Amino acid sequence: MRYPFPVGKSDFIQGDEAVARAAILAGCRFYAGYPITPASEIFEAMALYMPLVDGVSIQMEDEIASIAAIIGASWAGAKAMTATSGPGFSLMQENLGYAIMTETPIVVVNMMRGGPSTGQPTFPAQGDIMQAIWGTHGDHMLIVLSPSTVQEAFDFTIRAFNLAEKYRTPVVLLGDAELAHMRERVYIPNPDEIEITYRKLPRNEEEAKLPFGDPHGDGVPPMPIFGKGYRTYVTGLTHDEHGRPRTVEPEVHQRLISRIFRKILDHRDEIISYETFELDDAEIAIISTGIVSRSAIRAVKILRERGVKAGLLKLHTIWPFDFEVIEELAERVRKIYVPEMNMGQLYHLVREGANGKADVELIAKIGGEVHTPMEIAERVVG
Amino acid sequence: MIIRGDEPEQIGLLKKLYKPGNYFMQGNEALAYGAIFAGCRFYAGYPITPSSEIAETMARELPKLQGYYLQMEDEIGSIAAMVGASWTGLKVMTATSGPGFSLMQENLGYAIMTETPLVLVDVQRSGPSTGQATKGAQGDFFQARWGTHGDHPIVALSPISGQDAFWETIRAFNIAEKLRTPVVMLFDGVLAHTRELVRIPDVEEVEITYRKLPRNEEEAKLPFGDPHGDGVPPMPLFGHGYFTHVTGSTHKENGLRDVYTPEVHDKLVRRLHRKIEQNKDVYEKYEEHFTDDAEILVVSWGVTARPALGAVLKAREEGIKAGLFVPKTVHPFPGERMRELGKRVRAILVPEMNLGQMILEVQRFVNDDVLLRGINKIGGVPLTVEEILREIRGVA
Amino acid sequence: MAKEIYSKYPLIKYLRKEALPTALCPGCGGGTVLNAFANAVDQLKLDPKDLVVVSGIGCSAWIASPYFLADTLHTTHGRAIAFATGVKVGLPDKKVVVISGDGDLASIGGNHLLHAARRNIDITVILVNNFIYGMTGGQLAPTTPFGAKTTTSPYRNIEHPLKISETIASAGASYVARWTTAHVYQLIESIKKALTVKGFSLVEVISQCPVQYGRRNRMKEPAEMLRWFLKNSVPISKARKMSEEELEGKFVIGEFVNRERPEFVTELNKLIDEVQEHFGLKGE
Amino acid sequence: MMYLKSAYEIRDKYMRKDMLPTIFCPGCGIGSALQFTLRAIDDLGLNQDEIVWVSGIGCSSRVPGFVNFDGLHTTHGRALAFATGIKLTNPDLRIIAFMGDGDAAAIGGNHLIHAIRRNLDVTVILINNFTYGMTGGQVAPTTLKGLRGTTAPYGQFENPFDIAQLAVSAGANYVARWSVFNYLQGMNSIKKALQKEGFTLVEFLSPCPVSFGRRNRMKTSPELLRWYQKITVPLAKAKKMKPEELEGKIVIGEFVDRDRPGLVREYEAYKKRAKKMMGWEE
Amino acid sequence: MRKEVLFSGFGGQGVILASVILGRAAAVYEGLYAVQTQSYGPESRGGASKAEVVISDEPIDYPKALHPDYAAFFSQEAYSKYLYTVREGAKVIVESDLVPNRDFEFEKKLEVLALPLTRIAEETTGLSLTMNILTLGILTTWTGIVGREAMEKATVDAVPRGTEQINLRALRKGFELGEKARKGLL
Repeated sequence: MRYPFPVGKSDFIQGDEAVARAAILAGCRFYAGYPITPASEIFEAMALYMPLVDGVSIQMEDEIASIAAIIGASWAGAKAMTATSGPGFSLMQENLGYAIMTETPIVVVNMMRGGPSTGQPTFPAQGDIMQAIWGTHGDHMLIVLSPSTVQEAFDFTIRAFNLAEKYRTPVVLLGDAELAHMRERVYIPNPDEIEITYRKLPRNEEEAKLPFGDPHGDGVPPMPIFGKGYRTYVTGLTHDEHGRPRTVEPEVHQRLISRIFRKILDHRDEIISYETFELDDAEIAIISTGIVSRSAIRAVKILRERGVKAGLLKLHTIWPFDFEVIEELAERVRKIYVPEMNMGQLYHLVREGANGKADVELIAKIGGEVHTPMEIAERVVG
Repeated sequence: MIIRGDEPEQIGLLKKLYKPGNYFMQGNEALAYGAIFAGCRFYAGYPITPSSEIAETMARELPKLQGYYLQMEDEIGSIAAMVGASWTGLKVMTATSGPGFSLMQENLGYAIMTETPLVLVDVQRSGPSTGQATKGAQGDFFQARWGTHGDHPIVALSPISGQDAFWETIRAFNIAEKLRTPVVMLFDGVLAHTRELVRIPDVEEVEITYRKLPRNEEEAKLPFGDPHGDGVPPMPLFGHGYFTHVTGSTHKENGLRDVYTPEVHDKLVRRLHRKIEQNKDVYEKYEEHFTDDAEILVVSWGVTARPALGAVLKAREEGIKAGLFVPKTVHPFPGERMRELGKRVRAILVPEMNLGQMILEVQRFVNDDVLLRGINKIGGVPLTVEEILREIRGVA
Repeated sequence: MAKEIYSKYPLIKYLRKEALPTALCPGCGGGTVLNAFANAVDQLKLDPKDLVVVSGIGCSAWIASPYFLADTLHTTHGRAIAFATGVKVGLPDKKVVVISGDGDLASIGGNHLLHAARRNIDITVILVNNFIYGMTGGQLAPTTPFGAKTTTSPYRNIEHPLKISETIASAGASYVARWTTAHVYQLIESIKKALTVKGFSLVEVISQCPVQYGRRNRMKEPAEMLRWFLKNSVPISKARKMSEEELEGKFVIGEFVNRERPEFVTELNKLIDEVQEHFGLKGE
Repeated sequence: MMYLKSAYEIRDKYMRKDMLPTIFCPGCGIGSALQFTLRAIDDLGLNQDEIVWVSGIGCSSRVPGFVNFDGLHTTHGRALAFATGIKLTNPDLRIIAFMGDGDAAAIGGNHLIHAIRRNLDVTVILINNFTYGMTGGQVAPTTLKGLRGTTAPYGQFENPFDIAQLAVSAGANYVARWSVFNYLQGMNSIKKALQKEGFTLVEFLSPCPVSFGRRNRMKTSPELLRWYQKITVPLAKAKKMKPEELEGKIVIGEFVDRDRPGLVREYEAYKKRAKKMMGWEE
Repeated sequence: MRKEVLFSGFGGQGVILASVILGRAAAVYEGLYAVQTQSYGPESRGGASKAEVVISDEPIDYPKALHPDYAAFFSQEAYSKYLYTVREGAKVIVESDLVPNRDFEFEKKLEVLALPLTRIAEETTGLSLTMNILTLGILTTWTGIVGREAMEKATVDAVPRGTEQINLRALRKGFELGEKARKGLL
């Protein structure tokens, strides 16, 4: 296999470019998109690479069509991705729900910018954290990852594909405008250095007949992709194990939705990941995700220099949320600070997790600039 | 001609068309009549189960009242047309269900950013995706709060009966007008199609509000300022020669785009939040039953609040000190009151027709010494009194 | 020196001074469109107080918003016409104008464009077609000529451009015309007609984007692009006699339709009248 | 005259037994259009396992659930966008999009014209019944002036779309329109459409007595069919008529039949060109 | 070792390209950590243009420059706007022809190298456009932030095909000047 970029060595590239290269290495062979700042560079890289690796890159008439096309491609057997920013992400919400309901592996990248509405197109923000979790209608479950460096943008993209394929679910990758456009050193591995997952396929006719069943007891049914003679029927309506619409029986709905929750929540240990920094003996905890984590690490260093026992919990997976880890942490620290580039979103989840056991304070910043380390450190020392 | 809804001619028409009295009607119809009484004279929508009867009622009634009913090409077009009409001075509404609500999210954010009064009804059905199209649910609780991108505040109400829908819709319009903001009505498929006795009041009983208009050229020049300190700028309507510029991009107080100055964004978005936070008295509303001495508190909303009340009453008969707290304005969540109540009780039960959404709000305001448990049911059939009672007994 | 000419520009009175200078790149055709629009308004002696200008997202959406001094509604991507529909219903006596780009109105917003034409609502749309998404950095648009290069079709465009004027004419608009920025006088005349006609009117303006389109397609200079327009423009009368192959890569210019059809808001108000009449509510 | 297999034979061969009966109301025209499509497939001897049926939301969109093929029942209006992904990923699959007028031309109007513009290789069977049947009879963008729906209780005041004409001017390779009454022509058109590259569309005027007819003084299917006969004009005849005479009429026939290269072929050439430009291939 | 570098000027001077090359030299050819960011404000459409590079031998936490250790100013506007953000003692390169009004009082706290960079570039390569590369050369040897070889490789990677030699000429001229500056000969 020949790659349209150097592999097995480091390169100095933008976050957007890293996402695109990772997707190619993860096996993504279908990209559909629509131009939007600051995610357009992902699309442009995909447009350049895809035809060379016999993949498809197509520009659709809008974001709704883009996510629709990648869901179709996924059912035809391709690993598929789209990338956008807030306004486009809002438009994709209906079909994101469709992907959840039909258990279609896809990766949706949202490079967050200042909002609401058109807001500040070129500036970073973290205003879509809750939207990524709650944006579509109805009870639903999905996976949300959040990188903070260009290397993580690369690594998490590969992870996003693996999780999507393994659990037959959409995965949202939440970056931001700063990360999207920032260049950093990234190690682009050789394909044999990466572990790549592909969705379970039915092993026999029997399994193929239950595209929404649970033959292996892990909540994840094998996916009988189109064109294999399985004659699979896929619908966003409530359906039984065979895929037949069953919209009036409460038990069928209960069974389906519970399994969709279970297949992710039962595998929390594998899905949830985070990193800690100086947290073991910390009295003050900072919890953050994405680009702000970098300021937070520096803030911890500054605080430690000043004799404040501070530590950082940096979340890689935002959803499902690790309420337990937060609660444990809340039991042993004096106070938790949550710096984020919005008016308080992760903060709500942290408060739910802390369960009243520690005081939680929000350090909100909006307007398009990442918190400086000092801004965080000063709030902590008061 | 822009109709506010309180003109003598309009009052006359309402009197002539809708005699006060008790009617047997669907929740959807009651809600539509509420909108009509509130002065809504522009409706743009797209058919979707289980909200279509709202559109049908509006299509039938609005022309009689000199109002406009539009069926747009999709839900995105519907909310867009509403925003346009609101800037001409009309009171506007649309109704949809989950899939349409998902499509409207981008323009809902636009309405928040441009401070456009409108009422958006989401008749919740069982999802995700197309789900059970005809069945009710409460699965869009957090979507209403967080569905659009970017930092935004939102006001959302949730009525508990057809009669309540009539009055709450009027309240929704009043809040939207008073705070120059979109208001979401979280209705549901069960109540939408339930026929009940609904009293249509005399027009005089209904109090309605209209947005602040600029009192002079000066005020009109700052359509996104805060001349009165309440966070709510007067709204210079189109067609009055003010040359107003409205944009969803980050803008200065005069409306002109400035997407590069962090302070401009900070000032605007913080005011949008402050406008909601500091005007709690305009929208905050909840119901309480037996909370004075309750040891077990049931917290519920929307359609589930009714079996919840039934269960609490039954529990009381059995000697269990149960109480009920029903937020009627569900966003912003009445956290202060929740905190107070949370301190007094031993256990809190949160029944809802989803896999646990409002319970997360409750959790933020209660300490860990309170037993907190959700009673969750999905599949389209409402929780029963017995199901909730069983849980109350379980913690009694 | 340049400043003096600027201040003497007589149409400056139509512009929102505090918003100037515009964000348009040097050589952009947007300025020509703004100028043509201001000229049309001036020649028709329209009071800007009777105008509401609506736009979506993109460079061309900025042409009149916020630079034209009227009520201006700058909306979300693709939805300008739907917003304008609400405005027109609320203010039937005002002229409602949408000025926006090809990506905005014909790609993401294509459906609203079609349906507004079908309804024949009295809105004037000036669609600036520069074959590209300029603001986001030069991606493929549904109007990009077959074979052209963009950042998302780096090896050439394999899709066929949407014939906007033709499609909208068949969707039911009252007035449709297409010109290029090299046909300023005709353009002004068409905008005047569009503003006057009762019903949906579309003026499509082929416009140059030297920075994002020209540069990638061997036309760095605005003048080169204008020459390209002039060389390849075919009047509609002549085009009718030409075959599809002969018309490949040409710009058909002229008026596509100019007809009377029932108009949406008029019909809506007529319906309200009839209903009120029917229920005996007239004169209440 | 071709030999027509019995309906039972077609049913048994192509329908999912466990999904029957269908949800369609008595007198509904969707069944007829479905039968024409299945017969066309049968006549052409197409491989059942190489066809994917795609649909959006609405009565007609439930069809892929009843036929025994791979099927993707998607969100409202978006079927053709989903189809784009399937077709480009696996060009060996033939795509049939079964759509209603509200789905295809109201909420999905944009995807329709853009799929046509790209010349996506897909055959659209479009059921035009002038109404939203599933949600209870609201007016659609195809509803003729003056006709009633629950959201136009006083008669539609908007102008309708002519979908076939729109498809022609957007650039489709094959476009035909019939009423379900014209079964031979309809079937032949589907057969033609299925054999062509690029975007093909066959529109059927289809009776909906329950949601549409009932509100327009045509309670039964035969009444609707008679009405279709009255308002339809064959293309050859229409060409000789004046615009005024055609007011309120619907033209039926084959509107276009041309052979522009389809999206799949274009994309294959594109990949080759890319590799050549980057020096990967000669 | 954490070093922050700021490049600023107006559109068309190759400010961003210079920052990308420096970052690339450090990250790819010196094995250091590097982050390059640029402003996407209205500046990018004609006004002042700014790009930053942070270089370190350990993973870089905060990715933006707070108080640049090294800076290059190619226009008056950029100089006036960003000069005061640099750290005391910072090494600063100024395009003297394009920055006529300087704050000599403030410059006392800095090490300033003011040269007619555009003119020198033109004299060296015949192309004023190579000014940014020339500056990179100066920065390399004056500050020692990256090695010559790394800088040459990164330059060849980043400039348009066919212009490698011209740009290398500019870069080497810069090396020369930077060397002189280091020895206090300029």
